[in-house]
Amino acid sequence: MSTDIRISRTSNAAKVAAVLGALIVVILIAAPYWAGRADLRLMGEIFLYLALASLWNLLAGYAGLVSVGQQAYVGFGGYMLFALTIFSGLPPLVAIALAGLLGALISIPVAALIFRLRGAYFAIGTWVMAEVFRLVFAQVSALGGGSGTSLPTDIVRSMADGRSAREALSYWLALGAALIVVTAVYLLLRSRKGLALTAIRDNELASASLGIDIWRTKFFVYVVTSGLTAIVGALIFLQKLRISPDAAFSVNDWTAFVIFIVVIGGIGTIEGPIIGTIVFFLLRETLADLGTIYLMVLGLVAIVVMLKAPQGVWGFIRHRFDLQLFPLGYRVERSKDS
Amino acid sequence: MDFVNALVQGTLLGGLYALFAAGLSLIFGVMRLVNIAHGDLIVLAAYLGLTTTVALGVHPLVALIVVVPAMAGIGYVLQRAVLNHTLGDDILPPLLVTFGLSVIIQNALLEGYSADPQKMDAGALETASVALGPLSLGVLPLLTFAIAVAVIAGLQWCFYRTPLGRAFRATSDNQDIAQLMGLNKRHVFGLAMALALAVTAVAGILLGIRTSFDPSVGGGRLIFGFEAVIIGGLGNLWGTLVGGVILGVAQTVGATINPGWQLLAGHIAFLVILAVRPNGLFPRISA
Amino acid sequence: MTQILQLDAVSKAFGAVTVADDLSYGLEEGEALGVLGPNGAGKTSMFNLITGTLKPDAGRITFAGDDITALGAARRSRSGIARSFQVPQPFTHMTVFENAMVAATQSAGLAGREAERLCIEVLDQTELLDKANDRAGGLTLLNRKRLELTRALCAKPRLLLLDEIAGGLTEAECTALIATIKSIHASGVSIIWIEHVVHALMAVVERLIVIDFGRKIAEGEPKAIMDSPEVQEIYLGIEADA
Amino acid sequence: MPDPILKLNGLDAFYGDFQALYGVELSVHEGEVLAIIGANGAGKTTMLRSISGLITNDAAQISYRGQQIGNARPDVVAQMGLAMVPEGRQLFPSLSVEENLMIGGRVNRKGPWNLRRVYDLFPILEERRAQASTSLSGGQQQMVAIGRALMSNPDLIMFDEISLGLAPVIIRDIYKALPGIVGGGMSAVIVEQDITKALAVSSRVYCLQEGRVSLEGRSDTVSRDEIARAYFGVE
Repeated sequence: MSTDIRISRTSNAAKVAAVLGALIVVILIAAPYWAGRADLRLMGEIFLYLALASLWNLLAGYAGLVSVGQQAYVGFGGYMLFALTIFSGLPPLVAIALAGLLGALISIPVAALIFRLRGAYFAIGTWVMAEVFRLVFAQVSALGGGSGTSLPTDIVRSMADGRSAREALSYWLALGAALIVVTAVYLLLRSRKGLALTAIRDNELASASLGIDIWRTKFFVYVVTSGLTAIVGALIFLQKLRISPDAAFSVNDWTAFVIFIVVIGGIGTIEGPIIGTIVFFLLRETLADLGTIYLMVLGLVAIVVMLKAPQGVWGFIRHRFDLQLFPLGYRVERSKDS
Repeated sequence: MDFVNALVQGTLLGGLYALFAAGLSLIFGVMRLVNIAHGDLIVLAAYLGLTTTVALGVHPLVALIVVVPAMAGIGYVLQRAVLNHTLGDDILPPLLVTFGLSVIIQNALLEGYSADPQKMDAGALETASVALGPLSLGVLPLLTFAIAVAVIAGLQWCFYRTPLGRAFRATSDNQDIAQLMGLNKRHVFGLAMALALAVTAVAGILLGIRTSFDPSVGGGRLIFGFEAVIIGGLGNLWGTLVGGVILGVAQTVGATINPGWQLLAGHIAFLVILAVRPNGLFPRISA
Repeated sequence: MTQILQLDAVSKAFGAVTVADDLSYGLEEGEALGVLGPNGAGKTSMFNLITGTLKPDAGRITFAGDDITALGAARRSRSGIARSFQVPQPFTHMTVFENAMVAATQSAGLAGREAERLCIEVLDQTELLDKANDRAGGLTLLNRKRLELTRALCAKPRLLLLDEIAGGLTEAECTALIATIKSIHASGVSIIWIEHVVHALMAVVERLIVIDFGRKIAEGEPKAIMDSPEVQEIYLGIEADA
Repeated sequence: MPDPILKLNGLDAFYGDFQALYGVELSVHEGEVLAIIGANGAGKTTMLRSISGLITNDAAQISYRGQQIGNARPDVVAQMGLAMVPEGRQLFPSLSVEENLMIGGRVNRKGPWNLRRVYDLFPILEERRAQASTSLSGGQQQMVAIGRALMSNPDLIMFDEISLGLAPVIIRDIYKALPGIVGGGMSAVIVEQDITKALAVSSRVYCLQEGRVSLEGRSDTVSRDEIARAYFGVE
């Protein structure tokens, strides 16, 4: 009797989206050949924010770990890039990968400590950890102490010949990071572990009774997210070429804005961070001249969205049109003759 | 001798941290709300104090007469108009909304007062000191500590000896049933936030007399307050004072060893206590 | 026969309220045991102690020869203990099928087609196949209870704990449920069943225990237990002197 | 018959996103004791939570003394004279026994009940007045819960699963005290699993089954068979 039943994990909308998405990716890969230098830089920044937002969304929106201290790993990754290239003479690309690995490693003892805190206290605990990271790096005089340091020019030159080639490489790395992160989050959520995460989000009591180790699952997500965040951090400071404790561990730049992006776009969806990043940069590019007013508007928009439409822009669209571009669920389909 | 001095100065500094923490502890105790904008509200109170002293030409401590009710009013309105809508099982809305508030307050202060550091002028009070054996104790730190003890004693009395405190505890225990007793929880929460921000006003003025401040220093004050709360144990007001003192002492001792280690030493003290006593030293409620 | 579950002097109290008081009993592999007792007697707490949701203050719990007292709920689930909750605990934002998949993948440890096939089979058995794509949050109470049973079965348990699964069902629904539980039992799964609907219980179980204030006050063959005056007074509220 | 003091007019209530009550019609008259029975999940608690304002409904679906209260806040409903003894007692653990009672008296309505009278009704509570409410036995906690509700001098008191988790002898004592509580014009709604007890103290009974009223009648005339049919849906 089960022969006429099949399980589908995709939809027509998702197939269309996949084709369109692939097309857009191809166009974006070609950007260094059609976009100006300033646009390329901006797009690189957009992709890195998209990666940060997708990671924070995985952490908070799926694993329920609302961290306000992810700047710890952004800054850590950035400093590792500088330290490994300057002191160990590693090529930047190797240093970036290693920064991710070290970020994941250091997040293990951090998690062991702050997982003792619950809910909102966990959130502030993560902030304390980020402060500890900042103060520690400010003590390292070889990296410029409190005032920071620049990436030596010979290291920058070693990446590629010529400025435009370097900028193209830096752009592709940012694009690659965003693609890898979004794909990784998507595949993770479709996997067995993703099912566990979604279940935990719905009901911890039932999850534990159905064999899900809640602590371990969250721990796993925290470590993976931290490692990937460190890679993104390394890429951010590869773009900036200069690092200082205050810039590297800025709560506003690497966490507040990222949270606003995710919430405005729609937390707990893969599409949300993408939409949120677009909205964020549209706002920024149109209102940036207003300075502090722009930031107040951003804060206000985030508050209003949270209070009036907590599912964000994508949540609204999905609800209205029953649309999912990254299908995660299962549909049971029965053939007509059953 | 340096060490004893650091111990005493740290203890007195702990009074200020306890004042940062008391409001945080109070609102967490009553409504399980963690207010990310708490530090920025302390800074806001300092600026209100500054404007009051300048406009009326009064001593900063006299400005309390204006700033305390003003902050209490802001607290009540903020709670009723915004924060009450964020309360529920999901921790994200209060966190995000107070994060948004934090960004708004910081930038509004930047807009209004610029990024230049400011300080309140408390005249002779700032430099006055009394000698205690070989130690010289500043009158201002002593006064701060005394005020912290008085504020916490007052909050403790309010919480355990008055009908308002009974309403706070009942609503904290079980919101549904408290409402069946005729308590309007939105109003009760509004009062709790008003009381918390009244304490914040005191903390802000004392901060503004002690050191210079600018719109960006709120985050640090939130973290000190938070650490004092966790060290002392959630929901325990006297524990919060102990937490503040431990934090203050760790910082001043750290600074004695190496000036760059002041803040780091405080954070490390916090992390060590989190590692060995995750519920704090004197826990009263579980988070 | 081999012992599948053994409770040795298990105790648990919350302040002044004792939910398990020196509780001991065993269950043979393949046996079906019924549990009776008034509301608030500690029956659900006993399940929480067996599944690891609660940690006992004292005593020992052995499952399939292993001491599981210190294990968490997840490990116990994977080792073959499944339960249905008295107050259904669906994953409300997931579909019925996805709810089942959680059990099949996380507890039974199946993957891919194998997991999907098991879920379809069980959903067919529990009459939820038509609702497979519905969000669990929108189900009626009856279907929520069916979902509880579905998830427990998708975990491929050796020991199945049923908590008031028949409460609130109509006679016809109850009859169908009894048939389902009988067939689960016939397939070799050991069962402990807490139930107020006594006739449903009597149709399936081979042995009864009665619990009150966390204590085991009677144990034995179902008919004999139901006829004892002590049980009648405590459980049915019929006063001995009335 | 005079107008009922409380009336449910086709109450549809939701428990989360699932509908627990379907068009329930029910009325309570001045001074009467009404019993509501039904299996687990039949919707009894949802009904009491709706009446007390903890679940918000359409305004017109619940009326109290002619006023529409379906969407009124719980504290407003309490001020109007409706009190509830919740399932599982639900005392305030951070308050002492006496403070629990005093918070019940916050609804400052005129009437015979005060601390003195509650202590006269349950003398053991006066001995334990300064203790934490969590240190009491289940039966004593139930006394505090009842006393706490009485302190507001309600016109209508609702008991949710009054005998849940209590020893038979304690349940007997509490039911013995009931006439002294609900006499003097106070109306009462009693939700109870123990059908015998419910019928013995009430004048009328409603049975709920899957969110609908399956039986309504006088407690002294309904037959066991009728109840069994209404309770389990036996055909």
